[in-house]
Amino acid sequence: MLAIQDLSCIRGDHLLFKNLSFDVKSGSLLYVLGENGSGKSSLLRLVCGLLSQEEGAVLWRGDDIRHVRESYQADLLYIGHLNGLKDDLTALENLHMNARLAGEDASLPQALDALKAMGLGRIASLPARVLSQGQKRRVALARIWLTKAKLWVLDEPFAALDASTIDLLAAQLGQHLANHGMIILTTHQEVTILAENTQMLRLSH
Amino acid sequence: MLAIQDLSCIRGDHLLFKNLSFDVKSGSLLYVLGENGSGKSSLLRLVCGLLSQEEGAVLWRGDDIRHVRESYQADLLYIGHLNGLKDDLTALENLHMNARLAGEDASLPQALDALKAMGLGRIASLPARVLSQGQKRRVALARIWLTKAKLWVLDEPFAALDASTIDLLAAQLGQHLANHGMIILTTHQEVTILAENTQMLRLSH
Amino acid sequence: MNAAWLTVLQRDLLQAFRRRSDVATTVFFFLIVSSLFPLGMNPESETLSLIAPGVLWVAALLAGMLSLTRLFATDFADGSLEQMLLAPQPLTLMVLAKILAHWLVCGLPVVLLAPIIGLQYALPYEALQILMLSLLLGTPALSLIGAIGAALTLGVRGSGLLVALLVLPLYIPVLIFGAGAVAASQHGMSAQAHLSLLAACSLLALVLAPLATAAALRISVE
Amino acid sequence: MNAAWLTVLQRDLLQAFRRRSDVATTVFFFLIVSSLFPLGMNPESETLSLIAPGVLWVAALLAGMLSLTRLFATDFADGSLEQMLLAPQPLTLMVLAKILAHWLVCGLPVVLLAPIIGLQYALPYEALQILMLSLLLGTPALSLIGAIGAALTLGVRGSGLLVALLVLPLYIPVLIFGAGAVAASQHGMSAQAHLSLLAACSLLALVLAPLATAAALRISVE
Amino acid sequence: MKINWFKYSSPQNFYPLAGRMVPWFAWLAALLTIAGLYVSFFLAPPADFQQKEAYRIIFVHVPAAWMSMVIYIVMAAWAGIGLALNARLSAMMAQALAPTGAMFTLLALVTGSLWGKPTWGTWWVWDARLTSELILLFLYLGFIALQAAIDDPRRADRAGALLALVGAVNVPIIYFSVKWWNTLHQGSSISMGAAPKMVVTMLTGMLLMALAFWMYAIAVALMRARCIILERERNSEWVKELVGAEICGSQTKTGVNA
Ligand code: HEM
Ligand SMILES: Nc1ncnc2c1ncn2[C@@H]1O[C@H](COP(=O)(O)OP(=O)(O)OP(=O)(O)O)[C@@H](O)[C@H]1O
Ligand SMILES: Nc1ncnc2c1ncn2[C@@H]1O[C@H](COP(=O)(O)OP(=O)(O)OP(=O)(O)O)[C@@H](O)[C@H]1O
Ligand SMILES: [Mg+2]
Ligand SMILES: [Mg+2]
Repeated sequence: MLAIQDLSCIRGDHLLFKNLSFDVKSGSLLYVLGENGSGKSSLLRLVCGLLSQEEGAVLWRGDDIRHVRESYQADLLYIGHLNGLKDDLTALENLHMNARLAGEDASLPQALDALKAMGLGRIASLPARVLSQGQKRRVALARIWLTKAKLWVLDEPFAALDASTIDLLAAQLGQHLANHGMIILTTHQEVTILAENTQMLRLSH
Repeated sequence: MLAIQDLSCIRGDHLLFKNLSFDVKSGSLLYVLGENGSGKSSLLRLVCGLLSQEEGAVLWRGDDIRHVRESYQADLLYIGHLNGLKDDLTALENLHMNARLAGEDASLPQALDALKAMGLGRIASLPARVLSQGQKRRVALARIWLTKAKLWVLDEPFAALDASTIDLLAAQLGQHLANHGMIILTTHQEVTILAENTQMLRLSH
Repeated sequence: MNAAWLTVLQRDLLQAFRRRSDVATTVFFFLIVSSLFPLGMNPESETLSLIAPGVLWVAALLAGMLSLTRLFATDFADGSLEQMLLAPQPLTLMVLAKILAHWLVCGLPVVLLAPIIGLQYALPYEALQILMLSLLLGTPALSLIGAIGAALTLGVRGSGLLVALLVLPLYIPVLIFGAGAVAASQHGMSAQAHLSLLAACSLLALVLAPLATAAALRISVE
Repeated sequence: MNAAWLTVLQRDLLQAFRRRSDVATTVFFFLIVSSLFPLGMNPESETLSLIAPGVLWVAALLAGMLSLTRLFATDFADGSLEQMLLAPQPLTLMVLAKILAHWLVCGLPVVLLAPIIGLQYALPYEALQILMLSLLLGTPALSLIGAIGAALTLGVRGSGLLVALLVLPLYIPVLIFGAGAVAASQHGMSAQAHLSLLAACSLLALVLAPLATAAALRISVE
Repeated sequence: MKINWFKYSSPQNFYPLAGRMVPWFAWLAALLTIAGLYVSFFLAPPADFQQKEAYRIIFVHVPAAWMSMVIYIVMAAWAGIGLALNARLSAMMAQALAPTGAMFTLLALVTGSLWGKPTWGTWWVWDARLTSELILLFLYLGFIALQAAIDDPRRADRAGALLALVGAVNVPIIYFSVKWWNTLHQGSSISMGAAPKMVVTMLTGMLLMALAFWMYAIAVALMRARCIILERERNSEWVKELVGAEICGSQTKTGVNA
């Protein structure tokens, strides 16, 4: 479904990778691995269309994503290093608005359920400003419970999370794969995710 | 040397912990553990004097830190969730200025050596803005190579680092402990640090 | 009902409501700038009403710009902007929603407040009306044009003043027609022509600015 | 030599230098703003020189303020502020260093440029001198007072409104004395009194503002 | 003869071509300037009563004012092409033109002011042409400042191009708004019917100077474009070779005489 063809990426005058090609099929999980600064985040942003490549193309169902932007984005969930939370809005409002912005039909009670699933029931009505690092990350990740997107692109989803939340999240990721979803993720931690088809892509300077 | 007496902390209307007491002696390592939002970062900030406690006191060499602020801060190195880097300055300048701000007599070549020790020689002259998440963290942590502080307070130092850098850092922490330093740190990852005296403090809601 | 632009509008208004100070700063700034002039000079009512259109319009323009510089900056820093770019709906609409929110929070109060300040400057009743009308027609253009500058300078070093440098020259037609309308009505002439030109500026900006802003945003997140 | 305040000064100046455009932008901003006023009115040289003191002072205020609101904001967001608070040296000195850097980058160029703009407004030679002198004495007060506001608005919600209410009005005396000094010299009177008052404002601000700012910073990182 | 134009749209091929063109334009500029100055100082009719010899400033002032406007349009066009076709070279040309445009604008302003003092008795009046020329200067400076503030060259190109296009839409609007606002400035002095006898020499002078300015602008823009290319492509093989060859002192065939 997702095909990467001959992708090259240059940041500044530094070549991160060249002629990178791979496919991600329904139900499969792709780990992007590599040292700090090897270009994992850049690759993920390229796949989402946030960065524009030097050469090559990203194809979604056979079409270049630059030509079918809206329909591609409807199928895409991206959670990067940044959480995308507004300090002055409550955790619940943040989650709800972010989900609706991404085109989901989530209602407020559904958003609350998602927060509860992430173990954040108690802090749903606190402004994002006062949350702890891990709680903020969990609010951002709670979108996973609300989305209908097929392709999930997650940049270090496990950073700052405590052990029990990591298990919870891993289970949810496995669930998505079992439902024929696709996941691309980067991580520096060892986390087991059940998938029938797991690929590894190792970037190196 | 560092003594925590009957510390309580309230954020908003939420009691994080109450009557917490412990000591940290030369050469010992204190892990602060707990779920997301259990108050680890708050405790660390209390210990540094960035937050003010509800009750109790933090004593350094027997004196309340609020009374001996400057001499305490000269003995203290705190690296929190935030890296404290300026986007427009290069990695090297950032490190050098941060070290000098903390009262170290670090010269520019020393700072460069510290960066190299962290494996950042190549990117020393790039502006912090373009660095990857992990590279930024590494620049912030490189201060460890320059400091003369006795007490290190580190909030999730291993987050966003790749495996080899974690080992490097752990070795350096062990070194500091062997030199009769003191370390307080939080982490969600399992990292082995050699210490003759390791304590655990587990916070829970 | 699940339109992304509505969500954006709602979110920005909610934030402004939570953070009231933004509105207050704009309004205060407008008040200070426009009341300074009578203080700084010999306040004869003739001179005052002579400079009134210019001063009030410039004050409105600067007040709007003060808040405009940060229109997309926090979205950029906290990652919301990425999410907006990845929403499966037209970016231009969302941009328009943000501009609308900005105008409601920073432009509208100035429009409503202007007549009160106009009184200080001894403006006659008709001129006050025209002042309000011209601001109502013109301030949207200011917000729209300013958004382009704000988007272009995202994440750029020293962006606050750079926005001003890029945007202020483009504001000049609006300023001229706006102040011209008030001046015309002060001299008993019809303000019709100026007002139509002002409306034309706003319309043109309404069509082009969201497109340019959206393009600029895509460039800036790279 | 290893004084923390020197490091802070050096860092801020280096940052400004990296953004080279910053200094230039302040200057051009000042230029553009002061060119806007004539465009809003009938630009006869008499009217112009009448409004000149007010216009030039407002432009200076604005050039300072646009950058000032964010004086500590980035430090706060990126964690440098915590590190400043934990430095084993007096915070007030570091705050003063930041304010000094801001003034050197944004205030001083305006002081130096003002006479050129004054020419456009047909100000006589003495008035130009007084203009420069008044800006030299007054702009430090603007930076100092603004710093308090910038510190108070950090992160804390609701207080922003208070800041707008408290700090902006503190600017008014500075503006009145500053513009007053120029106006006095235009009318052939002595600007002495205004200038002394202006200097007094600056001195008072110099003593109190760093303390207040440091205290506000400690509160806002909690 | 068929020329493959697309060949020259790559910086690598354009660089030597530009190098060969620069001297031609530079010489043309020098010759035309000499001719223009000769016509304007010696052939043009003597001073009119009022203005004395000061009026001769017109031969610099008017062509400079023309150039300031023309260059903005050309610059916006290059920028637009660069944005639409994602052509690096076009963006570089736009960047190379901006300082020259700003320089001519400044020249028009300065010569105008110098002229204003003897004729109007003041350095500056707030009149339509003067004001719109001042605004044009701001537009140029905004473009330059924006590009200078962004250090990723690709992003700088595209952001700058967008700004130039937005400015191009606005320039006519600004021009007319300012014109209706107030008019005090000299009317068009080059109307077809009026006093042809006197106008012809003056017109030749002005046209010669305008042509000289054109040539100068092209020569300088090409030179600047060459510098930009070298800087942008400093890591590419061909630049390394070129620079290596230069350092060795061996004359390259392309004749790098920068
Ligand atoms: C700072 C002051 C001045 C500026 C910025 C300025 C600007 C300009 C500009 C932009 C043009 C070109 C207009 C066009 O071709 O449509 C122009 C043309 C001209 N200017 Fe000026 N000018 C200034 C002062 C003066 C003065 C003092 C005089 C003489 C009294 C003058 C006489 C002329 C003449 C005769 C033309 C040619 C008009 C034409 O070809 O249509 N200018 N000026
Ligand atoms: N302008 C530039 N000049 C040189 N190098 C650059 C520039 N911009 C980015 N880079 C480099 O590009 C790389 C970007 O890395 P990216 O953020 O994709 O890394 P990552 O694999 O996600 O790392 P991490 O594990 O730390 O998150 C970094 O090595 C950075 O130094
Ligand atoms: N104003 C407030 N009202 C209620 N609760 C608050 C308020 N401010 C902070 N809190 C709570 O205090 C706690 C602060 O947690 P802290 O940042 O110390 O957690 P942590 O243990 O470091 O977590 P993490 O592992 O996520 O970094 C959070 O649970 C937060 O929700
Ligand atoms: Mg990354
Ligand atoms: Mg924490």
